[in-house]
Amino acid sequence: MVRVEFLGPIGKEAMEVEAKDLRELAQILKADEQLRGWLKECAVAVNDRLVDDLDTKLHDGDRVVLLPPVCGG
Amino acid sequence: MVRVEFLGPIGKEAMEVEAKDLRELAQILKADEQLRGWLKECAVAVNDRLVDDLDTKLHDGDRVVLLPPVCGG
Amino acid sequence: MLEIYPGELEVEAIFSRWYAWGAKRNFGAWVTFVGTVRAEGGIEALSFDIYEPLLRSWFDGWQQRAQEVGAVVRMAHSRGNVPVHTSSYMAAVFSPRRRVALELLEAFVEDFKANAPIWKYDVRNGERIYAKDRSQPLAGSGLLDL
Amino acid sequence: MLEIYPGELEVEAIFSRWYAWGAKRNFGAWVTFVGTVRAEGGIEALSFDIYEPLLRSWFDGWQQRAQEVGAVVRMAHSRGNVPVHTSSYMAAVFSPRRRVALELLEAFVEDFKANAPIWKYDVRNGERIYAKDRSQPLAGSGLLDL
Repeated sequence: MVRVEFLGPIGKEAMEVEAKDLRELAQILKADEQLRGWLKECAVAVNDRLVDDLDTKLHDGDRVVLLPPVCGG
Repeated sequence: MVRVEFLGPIGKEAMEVEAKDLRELAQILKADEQLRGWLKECAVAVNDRLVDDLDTKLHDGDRVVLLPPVCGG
Repeated sequence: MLEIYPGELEVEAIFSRWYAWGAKRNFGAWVTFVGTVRAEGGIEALSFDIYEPLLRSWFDGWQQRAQEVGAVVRMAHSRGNVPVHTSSYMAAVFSPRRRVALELLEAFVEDFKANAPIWKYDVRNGERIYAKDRSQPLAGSGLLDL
Repeated sequence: MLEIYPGELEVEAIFSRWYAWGAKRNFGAWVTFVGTVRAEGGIEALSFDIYEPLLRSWFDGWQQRAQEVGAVVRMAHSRGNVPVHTSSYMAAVFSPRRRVALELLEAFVEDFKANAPIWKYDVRNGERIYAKDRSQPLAGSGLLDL
């Protein structure tokens, strides 16, 4: 199982899913009405490292976070 | 009479001289052993404005200051 | 070197601590940036969420970059609500040399705006409204948008 | 907006006053530079002479330039002796916008170094030695060298 967290304004509870890579995870998240609008705007971190490859493998216990547009300061 | 002041490290008392312009003043100051080394390094202000023209006229009561190289901060 | 506080920053206390820290260590130049919540658009406060693990690794990268030029960066940021006319963000660079300090602070603050995982909300009538129009997508955004 | 003090600056007190001043006036961005006397070359202090009339007119020129972009500059400088690990110079820019503040502070501090009519001395064994090697001639220097 992989834990997925939704940061900042997304306002959705974390979920546990089965997915072998980010591509598979994307398919799962796409099915969620509430998330669809956010996917195109979010960056993704796996175990607290930003990633840019859909083929990134996921392993049991991995933590994926979705990061919407930021504005600090 | 024109008052001439020597700022910062020059360490010379102010003096009163008769000079109709900066060129004439330069001739007078050149004669002073203690000043000769400073003249090539000093900027000049007349009545608290920096000047860059030797033909700048001087009038009774004017105040000329010699400013050696600076280092604030 | 990275401090996160609930609510507005106690700017003077933080400044005093940083000053004492830097003076003792023989840094000749110290620059600080302080961001204060402006009264505009009828807001009563700004509010912030922070994702701390990523903020810390982003900050550590900058600390390394600073170290290479003999400098140190420090930063403080608020979490939660920060009323107008109080401050949410402080950044500082300590350096033996002034030019390094000024240039590094400028680069740090710019990069902070683009890459720090922090989310901002306007607070109006007690309600938090995501400041979407002022927010920037992080590098790599849209990866999961098949 | 230009403050001159005998001896070292009371950095924290000045900072607090400036902060209170700026926060009330709805400036969103505030940057400060603090210059501290480093222990080096065996000095016990630095010492400064200031020619105030020219410093004020130089500073007023900068205030005008700041005003054109909605900003305000402030500065404090010591006169006389300033012991190592204490501060002789503070400069600040208040602005509605961060980029203006950072760029203006950088330009201000550089120009200060080149053009402020201030003379620096090392103090060793109570003796004041002109820091000639670190000093820069003002524009137009050498005019009287016929």
